[in-house]
Amino acid sequence: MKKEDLLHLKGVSVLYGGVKALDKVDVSLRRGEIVALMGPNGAGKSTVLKAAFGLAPLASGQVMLEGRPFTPVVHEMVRRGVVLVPQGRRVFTRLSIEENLEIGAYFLKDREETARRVEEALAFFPALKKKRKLKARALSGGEQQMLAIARGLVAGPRALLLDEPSLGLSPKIIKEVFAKIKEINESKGTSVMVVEHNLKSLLGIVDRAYVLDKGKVVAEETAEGLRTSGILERVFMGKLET
Amino acid sequence: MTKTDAILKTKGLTKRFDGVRAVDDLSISIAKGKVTSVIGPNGSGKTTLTNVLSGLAEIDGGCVVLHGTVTLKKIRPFDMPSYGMARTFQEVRLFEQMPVIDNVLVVLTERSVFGALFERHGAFHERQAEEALKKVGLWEKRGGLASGLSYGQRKLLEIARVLAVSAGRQMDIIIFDEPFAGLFPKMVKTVSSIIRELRDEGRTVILIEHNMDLIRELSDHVIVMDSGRFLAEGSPAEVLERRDVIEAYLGE
Amino acid sequence: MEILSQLILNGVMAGALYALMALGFNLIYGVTRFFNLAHGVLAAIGGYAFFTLSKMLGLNIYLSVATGVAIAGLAGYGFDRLVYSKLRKRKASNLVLLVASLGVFTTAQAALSIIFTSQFQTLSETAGQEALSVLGGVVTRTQVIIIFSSLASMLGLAALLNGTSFGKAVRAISDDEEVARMVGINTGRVTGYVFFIGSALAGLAGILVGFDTGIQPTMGMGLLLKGVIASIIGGVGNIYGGVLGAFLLGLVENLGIWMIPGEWKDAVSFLLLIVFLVFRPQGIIKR
Amino acid sequence: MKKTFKALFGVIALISLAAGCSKSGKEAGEANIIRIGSVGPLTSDLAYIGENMKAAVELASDEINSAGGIKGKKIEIIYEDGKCDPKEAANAANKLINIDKVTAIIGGLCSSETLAMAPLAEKSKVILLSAGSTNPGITNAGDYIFRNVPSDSFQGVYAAKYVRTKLNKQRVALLKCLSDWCLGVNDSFKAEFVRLGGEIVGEEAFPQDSRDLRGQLVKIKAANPELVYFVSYTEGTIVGLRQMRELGVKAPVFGADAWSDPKIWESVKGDGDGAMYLEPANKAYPEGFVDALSKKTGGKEINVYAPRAYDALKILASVMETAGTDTVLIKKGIYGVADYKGIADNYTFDANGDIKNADYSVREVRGGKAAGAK
Amino acid sequence: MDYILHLATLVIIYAILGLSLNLVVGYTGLLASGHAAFYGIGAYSTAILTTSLGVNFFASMAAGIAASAGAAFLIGAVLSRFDGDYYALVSLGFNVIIYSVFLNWHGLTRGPLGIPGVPRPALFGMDFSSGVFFLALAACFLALTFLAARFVARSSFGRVLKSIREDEKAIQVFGYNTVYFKLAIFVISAGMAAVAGSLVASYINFVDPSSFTVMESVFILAIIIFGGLSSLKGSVIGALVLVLLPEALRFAGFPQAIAAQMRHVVYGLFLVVLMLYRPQGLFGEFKL
Repeated sequence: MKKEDLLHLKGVSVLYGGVKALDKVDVSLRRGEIVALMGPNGAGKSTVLKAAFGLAPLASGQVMLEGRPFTPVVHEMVRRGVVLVPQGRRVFTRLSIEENLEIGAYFLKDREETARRVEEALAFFPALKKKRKLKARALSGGEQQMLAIARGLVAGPRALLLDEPSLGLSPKIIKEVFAKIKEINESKGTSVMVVEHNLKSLLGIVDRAYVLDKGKVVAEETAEGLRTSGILERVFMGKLET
Repeated sequence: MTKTDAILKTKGLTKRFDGVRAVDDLSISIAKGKVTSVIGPNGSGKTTLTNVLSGLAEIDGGCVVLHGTVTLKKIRPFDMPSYGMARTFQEVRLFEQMPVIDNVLVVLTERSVFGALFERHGAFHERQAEEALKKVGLWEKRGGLASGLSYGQRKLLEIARVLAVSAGRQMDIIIFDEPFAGLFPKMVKTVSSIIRELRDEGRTVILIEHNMDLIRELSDHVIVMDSGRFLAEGSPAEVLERRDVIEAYLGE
Repeated sequence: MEILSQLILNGVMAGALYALMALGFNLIYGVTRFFNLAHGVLAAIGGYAFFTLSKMLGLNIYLSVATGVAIAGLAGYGFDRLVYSKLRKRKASNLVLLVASLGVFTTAQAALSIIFTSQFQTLSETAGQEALSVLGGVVTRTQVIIIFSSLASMLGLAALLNGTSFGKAVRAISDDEEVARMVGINTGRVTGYVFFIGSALAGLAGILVGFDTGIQPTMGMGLLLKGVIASIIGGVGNIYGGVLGAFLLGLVENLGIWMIPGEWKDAVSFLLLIVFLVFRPQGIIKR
Repeated sequence: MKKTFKALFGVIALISLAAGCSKSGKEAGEANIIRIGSVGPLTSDLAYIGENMKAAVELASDEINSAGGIKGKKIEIIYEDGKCDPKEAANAANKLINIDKVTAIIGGLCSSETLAMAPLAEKSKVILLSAGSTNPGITNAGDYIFRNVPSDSFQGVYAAKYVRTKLNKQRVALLKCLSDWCLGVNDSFKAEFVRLGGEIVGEEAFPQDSRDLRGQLVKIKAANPELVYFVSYTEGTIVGLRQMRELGVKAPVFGADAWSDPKIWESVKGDGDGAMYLEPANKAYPEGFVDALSKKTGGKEINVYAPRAYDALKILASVMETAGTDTVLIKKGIYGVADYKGIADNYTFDANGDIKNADYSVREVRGGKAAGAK
Repeated sequence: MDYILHLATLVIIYAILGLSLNLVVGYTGLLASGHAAFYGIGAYSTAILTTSLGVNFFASMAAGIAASAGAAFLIGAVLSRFDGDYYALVSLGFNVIIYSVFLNWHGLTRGPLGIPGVPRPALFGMDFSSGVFFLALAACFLALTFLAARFVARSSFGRVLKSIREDEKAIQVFGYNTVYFKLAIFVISAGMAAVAGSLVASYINFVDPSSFTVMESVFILAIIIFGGLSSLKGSVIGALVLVLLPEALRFAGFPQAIAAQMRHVVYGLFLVVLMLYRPQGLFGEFKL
């Protein structure tokens, strides 16, 4: 384990109904980097995030935060500086955009600080700013996804876990979303772990990537390696050797 | 492909969820007696398409044409067999608290209330169920509850259910929604040979799948969807080489 | 004319009590998604807590009301901790929770009968209350207090839900429990508080019923069914809807008496429910 | 299936064995005891009446036993809960008759209890003496079935006559709860009142457990009657009288004998002033009786049926003093009771096992207390 | 001995009710909470037809079955639109409505006065008024009901019912119009409940509305939840235990005033503990 590791899954296995969704996986997120998790459907990418967040019970292995092992409990993760933005634009549709953002900083008891962070997040996503009083169900899919990310930002995370942020978004929006992610990463030093099938969009922003297949890590690549090794095509064609 | 071979066509088919167009003005046609794969990135609307075709999601616009003659604007789920269709589910929908064999037998009974109540030709059905279960290798497990099966076995049981129902009757169109996901290599082999057999019997197979190797291996024709819309179609070899298809998957 | 306005007033009064039941029921339903049948017995618990404090121990009336309401709230909170939260953790289905709540209801109601006997008790001391005349009908001071409390509870609850971070958490859980946990809300704890608040409202309803008519251990089921019907016809999970539904139910019942003999009142309210479920299942206000 | 039935019959056999043992155990060495059952609602809506009656029966049996019992034998009362539900009453009677081998049963209160027990008592030749069931249907329920409470028809007729002729009211509205007793009294009142040339201007009913009569009262108010004849038990009466006052129903109210429960007048305070009701014409209860019963119940309330329950056991005891424990003889003895002076009434039984005379007095509430009407 | 015969008869009547309700709740997964309504329709049919029209008991039972099934058909047509909590609530609502009819349709039911003097059956000169014979008769009807329920449960129809319980949408896709199946089993179950109703009316010789309240429905539900959902054996054992338990409590030496309430406490705790630790009941195959 390296010193700069912020979040580290060490030999983690997860069982779903007797089937190994993750099999002794070793994945880490270092300070300030953007890491991608890639692989075909059912490879266990999302499960990695869930395991780190307490949403999937560990059959074996450990999760470490800043070098210390701990048991992830979902509602305590935000306080610890780890935020998960779940798949599928899950915003609180019956709450207004502003309220969605305020909820993101639920653990903060300081109202002024919350308001400041909400403004900051809105400034980050001008599209949301105009609609701040609207109910979130009135937003388009792309806006909802941005709202979900913005909600995560309000918590001021050290580690941001994004599960398929581009799902169901148009290419233009996807570009925007990833540009924002990069911006967050650079301006705040937030570490990002992202599960993504839209691999090409990631190329410009990721520092490192893990390739998973059938619950196992089959490759770990640097940004450079991703471009040159042809691993992306192999993932797409399903030609990974396990 | 000429128009006459199309056993199933969609015309401007649309399905919305909360303002998101999961299937958007989709017009495709499925050739009779072939394996047609529908592919596309996550969230491109493939599963929604299967749900619309099987009546589990209402049609919001457009229609489905069967055998070139029957035009459907509204599909009720229990009409599926009368249209000659059967399907499996991506998120495995078994009758959990029932024995494995009953999961198969139940789909073979009379469809009418009185028919089912007084039905007594068990032996014939049991043979059909036995055959289907043996094909997927679950015959030994027939007595146990479905909930006791492993994930892969559960997927296989779904397939056995469809096999049994199509064996006795003229089920022309069989939809497999990600049948291979989460299967071990041996099971993958079983399922792909089942699909091939079905096609050889002259049935039409619609296959939703992610694994490109399997698609290449099994399908006669590939239709690509993206964001609910039709993107491309053609033989597996040509479609999978296309720039726009790869981009749809990998992003620009 | 006088009759009509009196019937309307009666309807409003009945509606105010139903509204209190519907508010609490709806609040709990919104967060937990199960039909909490034990909600009814909490009204009786509130009523008897007040009865014990005020009439048997001679405590100050306002203090007794406050304590009675709090005791009902605590009882509801306790039921959640002891039974429902355990079942929820096990991801038990709604029906399991419903049957369990029926068990809680039966046990608690029988316990009340054992402690307090089945005797009917009136809570209000005032005899021959001066009645206020409104639009040709009359209402008593107690009834004015009931209507006021009911509206105040609704407004208070609305303020709590919309104005505080706790309220936001409650609404977030009603919206998507899993994501609420992900953003750092201890949903188990918030749900416990919701049980407290909703049950306290039921307790208040019980005390008010006691002032208006009287209390009996068996009073819960009837009140609960009215509250549930009100919630559903108003729009389940929506607090304003529940209140609207409650007043509609109160009015229909009381105006219905004009046409149909009074003994059919219960049947009328269920017919109203069934008509709504068949023709407008989402209720007056959709969530 | 075989297993199921095996299990079923196994358990039944086991219980019969247990019951048999307990029975034989009781019989041995207890020959000096006469067992008598008592059935009434000890839970449910009418439990407050049932509890009161139970105390009265207890009082009577204490008195009998302390005076040396019946022919030297002590009596033992076994109380069972009839819940005002026919099935429950049948369960209770069955247990009393077959397990406890009672000679007689005092009860039930609700006519549904008595009617359900009647065939069982008749078949086993056990005396059934009800101190509270007033349904006319009981008159012909059987040879062994008695009651020392007048049938509903007496009181309805008496009230109708009083209202029509003495009070000279012409237009009357009826308000009744939905129970056998309420309906019985109400219907006999109605028939007699109409026969006497009166007019029923409104008739409203409410479920026995309903506590909101406002709708019904609004309609009655609109009918503008000269008097409201209101048949209800304690709870319904309390809320009904209050709500009448609230809604400004000005017509005088006339009630049935259930209103002799002092709890009503304590609860409604001044709201009951002016109300009148019937009470069986009894001499004032003896001082000692009221005190002794209050000691048993821990409260002052003495409802109308309690003294009759007390009388019922006393009548039974006096008959058994000569007839012994043979129920055929006891039955004959009860038919022969004439002008027995109880504390609630003077009883003479007719050939149907009902009491012959029914005399009432009218009470009027003033200043929160009931007193004889002027 | 008569007491035992009496209890055995009651157990049998409740076993019939349990068996019939289990077909809907246990096999089909619909939480029907208004079974007492159909029980009552059976009881009133026998009471009315035998007392005022002098109809033979067996004919009155047949009429009761028909009336109950007819009512169930109409009610079921509405109910089949619902599932889950709403099904429970609406079926309970229908119980309240039918109870109101029993209570308020004086011309037919005599309302709260009830109908006394319901005769015991007689057939070909055989008189069932003695306890033993009535028990035998009731046992015959239990056996018939059990066989009928087993026939239904083991038929293809029964298998479809179970699959509706498990995943209604999935079985629909295989061509079953589940609404008809739900309606059919509801009607069958109501008809069986009417058998129990006819028996109880004739056995107690008296019928009044108090026996057919929502609480009675809840009691029948408790029987099958305790005995086990989707288990015919469980229905019978459930009836046995829950009917005998309060009788046993008579001998338990509780103070009288508490005994009956203690019975409710015991039921309530039963339900809670069952849901917590064994949601499928004693012999159940199916968890709610």
